[in-house]
Amino acid sequence: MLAGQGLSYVYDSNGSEPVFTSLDVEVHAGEVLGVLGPNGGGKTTLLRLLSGSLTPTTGAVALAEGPVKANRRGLSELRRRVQLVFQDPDDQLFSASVAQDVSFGPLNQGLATEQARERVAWALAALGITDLADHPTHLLSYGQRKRVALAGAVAIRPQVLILDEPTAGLDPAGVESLLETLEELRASSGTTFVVSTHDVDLAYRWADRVLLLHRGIVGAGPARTILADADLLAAAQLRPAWGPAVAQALRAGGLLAEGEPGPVTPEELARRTVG
Amino acid sequence: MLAGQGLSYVYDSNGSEPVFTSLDVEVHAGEVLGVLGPNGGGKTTLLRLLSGSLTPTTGAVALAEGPVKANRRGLSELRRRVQLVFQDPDDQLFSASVAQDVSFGPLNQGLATEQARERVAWALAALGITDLADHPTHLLSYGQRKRVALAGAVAIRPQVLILDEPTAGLDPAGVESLLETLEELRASSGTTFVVSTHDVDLAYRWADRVLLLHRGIVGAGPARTILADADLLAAAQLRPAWGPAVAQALRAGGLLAEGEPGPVTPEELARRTVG
Amino acid sequence: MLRIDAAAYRSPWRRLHPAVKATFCGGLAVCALALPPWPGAAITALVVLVAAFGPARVAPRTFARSARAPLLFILTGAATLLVSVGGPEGLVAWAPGGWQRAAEISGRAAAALSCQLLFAFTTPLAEVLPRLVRLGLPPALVEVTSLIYRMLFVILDTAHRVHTAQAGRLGHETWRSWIRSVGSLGAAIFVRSFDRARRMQQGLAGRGYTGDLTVLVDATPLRAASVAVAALPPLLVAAIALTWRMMG
Amino acid sequence: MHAVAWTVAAAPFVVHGVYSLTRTVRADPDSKLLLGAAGAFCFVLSALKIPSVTGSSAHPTGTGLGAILFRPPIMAVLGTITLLFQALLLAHGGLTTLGANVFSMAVVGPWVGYGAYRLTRSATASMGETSSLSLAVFFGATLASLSTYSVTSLQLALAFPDPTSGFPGAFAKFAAIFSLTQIPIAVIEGLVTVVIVRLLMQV
Repeated sequence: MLAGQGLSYVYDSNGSEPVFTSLDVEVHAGEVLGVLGPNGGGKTTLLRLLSGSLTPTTGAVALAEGPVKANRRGLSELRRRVQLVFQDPDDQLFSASVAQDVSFGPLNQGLATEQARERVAWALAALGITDLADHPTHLLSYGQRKRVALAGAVAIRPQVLILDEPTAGLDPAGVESLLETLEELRASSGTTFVVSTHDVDLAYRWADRVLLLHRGIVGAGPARTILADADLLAAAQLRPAWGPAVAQALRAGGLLAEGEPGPVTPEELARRTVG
Repeated sequence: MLAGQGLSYVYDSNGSEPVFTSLDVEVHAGEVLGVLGPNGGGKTTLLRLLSGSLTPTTGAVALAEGPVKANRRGLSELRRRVQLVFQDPDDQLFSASVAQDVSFGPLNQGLATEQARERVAWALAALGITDLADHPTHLLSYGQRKRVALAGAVAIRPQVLILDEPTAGLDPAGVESLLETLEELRASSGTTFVVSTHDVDLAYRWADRVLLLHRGIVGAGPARTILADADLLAAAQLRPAWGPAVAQALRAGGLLAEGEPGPVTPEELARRTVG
Repeated sequence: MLRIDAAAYRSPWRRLHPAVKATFCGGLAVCALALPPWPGAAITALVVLVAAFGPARVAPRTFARSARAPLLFILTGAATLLVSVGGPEGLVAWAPGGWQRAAEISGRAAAALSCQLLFAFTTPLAEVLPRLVRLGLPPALVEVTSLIYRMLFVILDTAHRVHTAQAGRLGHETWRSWIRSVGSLGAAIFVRSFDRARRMQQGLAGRGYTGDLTVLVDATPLRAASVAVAALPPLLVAAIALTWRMMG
Repeated sequence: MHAVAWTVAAAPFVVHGVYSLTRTVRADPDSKLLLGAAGAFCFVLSALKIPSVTGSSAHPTGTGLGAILFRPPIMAVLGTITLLFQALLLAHGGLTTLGANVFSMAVVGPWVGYGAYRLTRSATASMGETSSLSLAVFFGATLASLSTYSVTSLQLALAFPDPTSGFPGAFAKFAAIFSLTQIPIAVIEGLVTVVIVRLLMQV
């Protein structure tokens, strides 16, 4: 669906080290792929390479049909299929009103006014912000701005949505409701997600597969296995998550059967304790 | 040490609701007071009132000697004793050189050059960034800029440091090392901390007392009690933390004695499971 | 973020007093402009490049990349000297002695450019700006200039990200969409710039800001001997070039 | 020689600007931060890439917008600082020609742009507010950019007169070269500036 083949990238400030070299990554259709690692470990660089906002120094990004050509047309095709949403929504909101901002992508795709309008309405509905349509962007709360930025990417109807730290800066209730919205979007439109995060517990709970990145791939595989491996996490300068530690403790205490999955949120643990 | 008495605040955009009314809060010497609540619940407003960067619409902020006068001298005295560090370091760093920036507060206090220089050196050492002294601000990483902004406040030698989301935007390793630094500072200089955060697990682990804020005080008291109360958390639009849920589950399974404190980090839980 | 700026902070000449580097580079720039271009500009360029790639350890590739755009500008300008218009030989004709004149002027300009680049590559602005007060510039102007220097990196970063986001949302596909993108980028950075100013004002108020941005500036002593030493190469270049001319 | 002459020509405008800046700052200390933001904005604006006809890109001068937003005297100072930073941080423009560049970009450009803006504004006062503003901003930005490059051609022609036809011939040469690239760029800068100002009116 989307892959990086032998990717390496060097930021051109004089003679600096490459962020990573010959990195291979594959994104499977319909999955949530979590990308975790320390700051400066290459997460954002990888997301930008995959979305075509940086051009790899060596290697190539490939879609289902083959490698993306490094020319205008190839890049344009990649951007229609893969959309990156930045961490800070203010970097993506540059129009005065919400609907106007969300229409930016569809209009650039060359859609006619009527079609673009439908797209905007659909994207706003998908993000649950239809009632914000004619609000000025600068009067929205941070969480609302994050949703508008997401709607702007969703309106292009990409197959892959790449989210850089989607939950950063949100309060716990905001995180929950955004996760719900994204899950609904995944269910209704089959969108594939690539999500970078610092929150190991979030990745343990939400991601199907994860990639641990620290100037190269430190580990990759199913979230439940990789994120339970304390050594791999340490190699990626991450800290253990609660989920796997709790499952292990419960198993050791005979409170959880060997094959049974452990709780992934404190609520679930509390429910099980009472039940 | 520091208190808010009957505080209310209205942002003056015409006829808006007060953020909260007649709010009483007390900060005890040497403690870590966590302030938790949803976005828009009044956390930042409270921190700004306590640090004198906003003036309460009604009520007053009091130091040990009594209420702070709303005049220039009162405010200046409050700012010597209480320093607020913003979430975004770029809001507070105005100079292109780290040492120059940190020297701003001490010089404003009227210290002589030599004394100010000592203060700067001491603050940089306290934050573990002595080697950044002559680095340009704009070439620092986000985490380093956060430490520089902290050093700028610490250099004034306040009795109370108020931190707005100090761990936001840091990676897990960065959070750990900042917590260590702040604990060392607390041990060596006896500084009191007031810390706002979205991270209930962090507050459970680090704070002595917490304040749940949702347009008024929803709950206040020892962190371990308040943050284990699911109803209080729900009232503040927060989600349960892992720590209390784990302690409860372990107790229910007979793995933790009644009076024994539960683990506060996944590492601790894993250690106990093995041991 | 900005190549030259980043290199200046890593320069082994960073600790030299700015006045010493200004004497050295400025003196050589005067040589490039005032001496007869041959061999004056040539020797000056040679000395500057040896100093840059030798003791100052400027990376040649970075230096060349920074010189490319201004060199192109110099060459375009010089190219016009090759032709003359409205003469007896028709509307446009090869200018008599045009090649020589173009070569002289590009040589001079290129030599002066390398002097300026050497100074920029070895002298961080953060160390020059606070010292400008001692040159008699109004403190308010110097403080505003320093603030611009600090804030431009924050705004540049924003502009860069907004630009990337627009490209990602297909904002540079057509000519029309590109103009719309740049326009909204300009508006966005205007709003963000003033938001930054407002937030910084709040951030500084708590640190005791009452109108003066006083900071401690490291007292790098300025020794007359260092300035004299720095003035030596330019004087030497001038002497050699003038002797050469007299001999030739 | 020419460098010195242009520096002398630009100096009174810049000194006047500095004087008005100092006065503003004394009256309101917080305006320092606003001026810092305005200056940073001018620098970043001039570093933006705008599309150009050849399919490549160019940089706007930003002097027209700056003059409309901040008035020409302040723009003389902010423009000078922008040019200084461009020379030292980007190697765009030389320090020895700083005086000449300040004259064309921080003095002539802003004044012409501001004048064109005010004139169009009063000439189109009977039209609707949006069209009047858009036209005025367009002419302000386009003429600021064009006048900047005309003055640059003039400066170059004075410095390097044509061997046969002297100053007029040289001016024709330089102007011809610049007009090829700069007229379209000035028009595009005008269009971009209209987009900027119209968006700012909505905020």
